[in-house]
Amino acid sequence: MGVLEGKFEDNVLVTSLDWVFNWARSSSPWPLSFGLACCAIEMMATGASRFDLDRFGAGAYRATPRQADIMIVAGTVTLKMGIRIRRLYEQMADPKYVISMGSCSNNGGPYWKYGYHVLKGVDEVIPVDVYVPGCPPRPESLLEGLIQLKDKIRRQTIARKSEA
Amino acid sequence: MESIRDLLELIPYTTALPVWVQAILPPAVSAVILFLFVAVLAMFAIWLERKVAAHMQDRLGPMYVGGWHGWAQSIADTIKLLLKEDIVPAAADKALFKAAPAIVFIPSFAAFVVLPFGISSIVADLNIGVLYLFAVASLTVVGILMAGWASNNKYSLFGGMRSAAQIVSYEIPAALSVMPVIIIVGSLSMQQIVRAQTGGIQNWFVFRNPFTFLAFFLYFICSLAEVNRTPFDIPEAESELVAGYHTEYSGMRFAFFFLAEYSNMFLVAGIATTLFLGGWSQVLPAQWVPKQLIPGPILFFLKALSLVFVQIWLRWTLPRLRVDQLMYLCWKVMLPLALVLVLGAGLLAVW
Amino acid sequence: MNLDYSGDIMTLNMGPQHPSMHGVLRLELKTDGEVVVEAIPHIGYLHRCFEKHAENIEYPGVVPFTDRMDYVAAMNMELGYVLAVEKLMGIQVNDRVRYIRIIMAELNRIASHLVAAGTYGLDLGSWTPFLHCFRDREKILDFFEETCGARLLYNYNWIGGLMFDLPEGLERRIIEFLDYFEPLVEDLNRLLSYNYIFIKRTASVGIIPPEVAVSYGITGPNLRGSGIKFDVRRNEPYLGYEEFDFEVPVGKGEFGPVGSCYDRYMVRIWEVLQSCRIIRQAIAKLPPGDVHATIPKRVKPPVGEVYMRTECPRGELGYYIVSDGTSKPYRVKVKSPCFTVMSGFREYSRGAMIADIVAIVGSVDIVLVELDR
Amino acid sequence: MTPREIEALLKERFGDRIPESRLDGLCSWSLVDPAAILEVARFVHDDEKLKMDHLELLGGVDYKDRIEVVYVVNSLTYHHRYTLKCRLPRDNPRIRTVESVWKVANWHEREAYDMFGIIFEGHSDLRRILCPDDWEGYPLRKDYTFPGKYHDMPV
Repeated sequence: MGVLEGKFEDNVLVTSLDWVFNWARSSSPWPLSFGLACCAIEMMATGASRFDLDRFGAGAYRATPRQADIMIVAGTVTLKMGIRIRRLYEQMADPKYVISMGSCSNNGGPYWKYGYHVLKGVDEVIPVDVYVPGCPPRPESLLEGLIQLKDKIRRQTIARKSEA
Repeated sequence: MESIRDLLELIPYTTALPVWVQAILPPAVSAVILFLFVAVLAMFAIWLERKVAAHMQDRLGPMYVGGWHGWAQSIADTIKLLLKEDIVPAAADKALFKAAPAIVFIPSFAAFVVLPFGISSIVADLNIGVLYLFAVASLTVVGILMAGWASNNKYSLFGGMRSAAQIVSYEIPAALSVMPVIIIVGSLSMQQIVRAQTGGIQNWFVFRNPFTFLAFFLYFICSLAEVNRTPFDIPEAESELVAGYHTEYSGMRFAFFFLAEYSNMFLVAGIATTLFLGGWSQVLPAQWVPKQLIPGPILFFLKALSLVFVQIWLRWTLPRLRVDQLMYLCWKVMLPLALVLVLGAGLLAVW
Repeated sequence: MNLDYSGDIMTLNMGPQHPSMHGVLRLELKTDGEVVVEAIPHIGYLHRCFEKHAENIEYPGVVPFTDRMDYVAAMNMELGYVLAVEKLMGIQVNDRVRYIRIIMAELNRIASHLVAAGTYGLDLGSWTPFLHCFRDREKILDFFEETCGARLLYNYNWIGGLMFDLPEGLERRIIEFLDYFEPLVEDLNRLLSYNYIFIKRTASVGIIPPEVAVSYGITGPNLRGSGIKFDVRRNEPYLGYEEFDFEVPVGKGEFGPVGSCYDRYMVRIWEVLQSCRIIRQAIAKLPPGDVHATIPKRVKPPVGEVYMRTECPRGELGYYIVSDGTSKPYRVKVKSPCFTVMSGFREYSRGAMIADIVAIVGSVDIVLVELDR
Repeated sequence: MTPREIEALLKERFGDRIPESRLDGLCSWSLVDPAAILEVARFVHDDEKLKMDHLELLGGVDYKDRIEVVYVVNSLTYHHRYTLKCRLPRDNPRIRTVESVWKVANWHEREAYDMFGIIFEGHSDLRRILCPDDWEGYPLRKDYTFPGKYHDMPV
């Protein structure tokens, strides 16, 4: 994880730091501009005028994985691409999150049965935080997925995990 | 800095401190103030850019973070970037890689020292202000080249090389386009240059004579190239070089590049304001409004920010040039034009 | 590669994750400084096995898969397949179905060209046209959504008919949209097409001479950009396109040699206006009828094979279907326009600069899924 | 030219190397002796009356007892279209490349090799194109069995 995680016991100071950190992280999730297939068009539409992902601070698409916070896996992951996606994920700096957008990246979608070259779910290669269903998901669904991710980030803490 | 020294004297017991502390305190305090000021300014510029861009594109831009029109968006971005993991690639040249963001940021920060925000609001009114400005500002390229080289990434390398070529080339017409002003004023001090333009809009150098009028536009275009803004943003051209020289940078180090880019934007706007738009001096002619109604610093900011707005406007409207076209523009169009302007202004001054 | 200066050649890998590779194209660039000596495309990062699926699914079930092949122009993709199966089965659809299909295909062509023009601006560093194009595209997607419930992948054309008839009053709203939209094309031209920098970046870059275009089997706007007037809608009409009055724009080489990136881009812009004309005529002539009248109970074509080609926004789309008399196709082979245009990339990108490579990839307007299928 | 005329022209020129033809409105085709494909391709491309300069489609079809290679060619000058077919044995399908006639054949043949394992003799760069280089088997053959794993990723 990031620079400060897991170094402190849980206390009042940590709680308020948590609040600031989580606020900052959830307020500016920069996505990696990385489209695979059909869902990428809907992802672009989500960033465009009518839906405007930037309202939530997530409009700064970064082209390089080093500077991105969330990876929106938008589309079918093939076996040839799966290796690359794993590498891209490893190149991202912590804390990093993954939104799996669309049926194909959730579980292979329509290509589940006869897709000899399709990875059946991106979670086979990288951990996924939020799954957005749909083929392709509507932009509203992606926005909802993003908000779910924000909620998830807000529940994080930098305190050391208790042993119990 | 004088005013800060006066202020510090008001605080009791400062005279009891050792002499070297007394000597170092005023510059240190001004440096801290300046740093905060530059950081806040850059963050504001980032927010402004996102909002202006969004409205040009029929969007709204950041709306929720912090409440009113997402005013806290840049703060959240900055905190988040500071908290991110700091990756130094295994194959990178570690020392250069770590030093590069600082070397990019420090010159843009140092250049603010001679920017006259108001009659007395200037950190140091050097008598070679303009020279200092150009000397310091051109140091940025060293940092960019270092970043490009040290990352051990081909895109970074391309970005660094492009940037070096571009900034070094555009320094020349930029410096030459300032010459007409200096010829007229006869001083390199920034405050002197502003004082020469007091007394209303008709005294601003941009409207003084045709040569300085053209020189303003020339300087503005060159300054766009120097701060790597569209249409000259080829060093970090997103669609070509991913992110150019800062492709491999994450977290805090990237934040420095980011802040440097936006503070540079304001810096060149400030220089253009000082040299051509009368700096802190008033807009309305002195024969109508004898006394300056709006405080100088506010006027300065308004003028500089309107230039920043133009930069943003251009960025979101224009496509970007290609490397060879950029060089063509510099060496075959801008440079001869700048030489003609210097010659013309010189002749005009002599005559 | 010339060994004399091979020491100066650097290999630069562009993609699969790269902002201007339109998905997951990978280009292996051999660069000498900024100049690209050779650009070798590598594809297959999005190979979703369409042809295998088509062999294992019944005829009507293949339609959604054709949608997903070219998701930017799904209406056109499914239209080609549906027409091929109808031709195999000998189904004659009524006029209303034909006209609605034309309206939908042309609306989809406009939407697709808007994406092409917008992302092309993006490739060249100009952001705002992209968002303006997407704004207008949303309005077209609204019509589709109203008609069949989906924004992007429709499954609207059924074998022998349509999923639904047009909703009440949609014709009027489409006309209203066209009245609003046609002047905006001029807006886009002022913002992007006639921008001096844009012309400089595209007008003498990525030239595909006509003979190269033909030899590489390039079709559609890319072929017409090279000055060859060939449009399936005009030269081998289907759906009764011969009843419509429209022009086939070709590249004129206004600012440089014919066949440049600029010509290909402008052909798309002009085609948008022609599509508007076709839609207006189709709506004016739209006859009443039942769109479900000719839908067969069971789709079981006779033994045989068929090749059907249609003009989809990216070029000529061909379906070669072999039927063995069962309810599943024996073989579906797709002639993908993007595949052929990329096969020649190595040739027409030689000697370009890195920035030009981006301009060329954008100008041929590829969709990677259709390329890989 | 109508398919009938094209067929007659081919028959006249190549005789028994065109063993079979079927002419219907859907997709008129002629079977070509695999050994003669390059010659036939060059003829239909160069002949003044045919000028089939556009290779529309090149693909394989697996008929369980044989593999067919299908060439759909059309002319941008005369706007006519015709289909050529070659029948190859299933265990070792080999045929001459037509890359020298239509350049686009390069990629089409790579795809046919990738999907069906058809070897195009004389091809300049016969590698897999869609599947990864280390892929096993030819996916579009009817007896293809799906691999279990690829690089630790389940299929």
